[in-house]
Amino acid sequence: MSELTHTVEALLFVASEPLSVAEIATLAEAPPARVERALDALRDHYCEERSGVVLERVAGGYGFRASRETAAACARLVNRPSSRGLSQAALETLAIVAYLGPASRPEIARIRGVAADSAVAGLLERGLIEESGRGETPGQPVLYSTTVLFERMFGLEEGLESLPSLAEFDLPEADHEALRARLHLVADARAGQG
Amino acid sequence: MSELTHTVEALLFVASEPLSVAEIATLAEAPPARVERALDALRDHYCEERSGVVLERVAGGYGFRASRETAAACARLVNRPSSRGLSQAALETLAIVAYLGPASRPEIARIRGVAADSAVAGLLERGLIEESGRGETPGQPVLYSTTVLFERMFGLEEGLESLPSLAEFDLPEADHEALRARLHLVADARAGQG
Amino acid sequence: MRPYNPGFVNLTQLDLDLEVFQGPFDLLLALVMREEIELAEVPIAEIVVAYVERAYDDGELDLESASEFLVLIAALLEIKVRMLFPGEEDEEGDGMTAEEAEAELLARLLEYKRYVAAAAWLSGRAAAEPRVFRVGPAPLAPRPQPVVDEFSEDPWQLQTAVGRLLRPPPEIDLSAVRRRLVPVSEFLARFRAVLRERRAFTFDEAVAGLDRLSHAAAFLAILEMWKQGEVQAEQGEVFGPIRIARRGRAPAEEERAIA
Repeated sequence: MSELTHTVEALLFVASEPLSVAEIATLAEAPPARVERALDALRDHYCEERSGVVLERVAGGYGFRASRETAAACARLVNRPSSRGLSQAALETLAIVAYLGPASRPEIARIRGVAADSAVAGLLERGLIEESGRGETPGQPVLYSTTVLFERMFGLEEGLESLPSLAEFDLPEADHEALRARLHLVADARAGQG
Repeated sequence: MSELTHTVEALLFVASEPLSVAEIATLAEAPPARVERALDALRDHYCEERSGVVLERVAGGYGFRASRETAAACARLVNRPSSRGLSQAALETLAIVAYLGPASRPEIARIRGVAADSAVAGLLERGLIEESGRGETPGQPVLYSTTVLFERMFGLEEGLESLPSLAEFDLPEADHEALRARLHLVADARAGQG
Repeated sequence: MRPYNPGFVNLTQLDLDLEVFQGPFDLLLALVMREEIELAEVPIAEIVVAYVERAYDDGELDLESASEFLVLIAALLEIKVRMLFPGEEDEEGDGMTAEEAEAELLARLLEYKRYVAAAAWLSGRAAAEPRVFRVGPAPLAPRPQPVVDEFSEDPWQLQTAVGRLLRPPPEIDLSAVRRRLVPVSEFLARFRAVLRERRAFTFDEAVAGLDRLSHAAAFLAILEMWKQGEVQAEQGEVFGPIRIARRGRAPAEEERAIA
């Protein structure tokens, strides 16, 4: 392996968060095209089956993670509350912050129809969201955004860009009608009781 | 390489602190003798000249470090100025370490009532705290102290002696034990209220 | 034995649903999607009992789920009260017509559904591959000697931060809860006593001079008695007086209180 490849390898290992090609190029004092080639060589070397450590594209950069076969042993060590432990409320809040971010508690509460305080607090503790300024609306509520840790935990290669478009999660038009009809039914039942 | 070797490799990549053979054996669920052999194989692979990352034996066990040839680039990486301000979690963690003297992650977590890992990692990365030995409590956790850099940033000319007084909390200056006892007491009260 | 009533939600169904209920919109959606439910018929006390029994069976009470359950039940009660007193809401409301309100609700439910689906996508993504990585610097990485602005941070921030950790949490004030407590059981006892003396009474005379929440509690008490087969209620016309009349034998289990 070339000296540049060694340098890229060391930088990615030492860094606490994924590094972009541009960042690596600056730190290694090498042109981005050569950095890309070094990354290719490293990806070939650090891949599933071949190594206990895998170099992956994540959060718009590159970072090492434990390979699939070693994940269980590593999870015992890292002892980080995993994404698996997230409640439905936390997941919904996370989705809202990821798509709307920066988002305030009142905005989250408006969408979920319930106060978001405990879900927000839990996500802050886990480091999946962070404060990112204050809103312009009255009261200047604190705004929250997702973190790099969130992007890594959910394996978003290009960061938030890798999220599917919200439109993909829309109910089909046909179901809109069904929902509307049922709402109507409930409203009628209500009127009938009056 | 064997599966065990991969596991040991991944564990050392993922760990925030050097790992002893006994710790690795427990995590990898393998006998220490086999772990030693895996470490030998890894040492052979991760050595100067051959790789940008080098497996090294240190006081607390084994850990990876950047190779000599990559030192300049890694120094540029770790010395990048941090653009982020100190978060609430970071400030609380920093204050605990500053006022209590050496403190371990478990103790910080107990006082704050939440896991301290990401706050500690951020402060380490910024060079505001550093490792300063191991505690006497079970598991001998790594202890952290504030750095000279911290004192400069907060303008503490006489070092930790210049920290703002806690007299308004009825705590005598520099009585770490009284402060520690009070912090633990309040943390327990808070936990009790859940 | 409880008289059969097709309006009732089967308790086993509810029990299943309790596991997926997470918030009022979720609840509302589930209720709306299941056409046979009329909220006025949902026995809230039974939902609470079912939840408590399940928590007891599980042997542990997860604080997060318990608090969400409380929020949910509170919302359910609020919706139910609004349905039982449809008139009053209009005076306080922002003048939306029923169609507008329905359109608004539909839009919000659709928006919420979208994020529920996004949450499911995230959850599946995380489950597909466990990702373990190091957070923070490598243990033997060179320690930074970055250029810092001297005196850039105020040391009193540290005192404030430690101060936060040194202040005991305030006692939880329960006075507000006590003040608002509306005992349905009291109305049950009162109505049962009245019906031992008289054959019937009207709802309006029973709640004359009481506040809105007490009206709701009284109504819940009557629903409960109706459910138990103790009374029968008649209303000649919409918005007309409701007459509650004794029915058959006197209840054996007077202490069976709800809420």
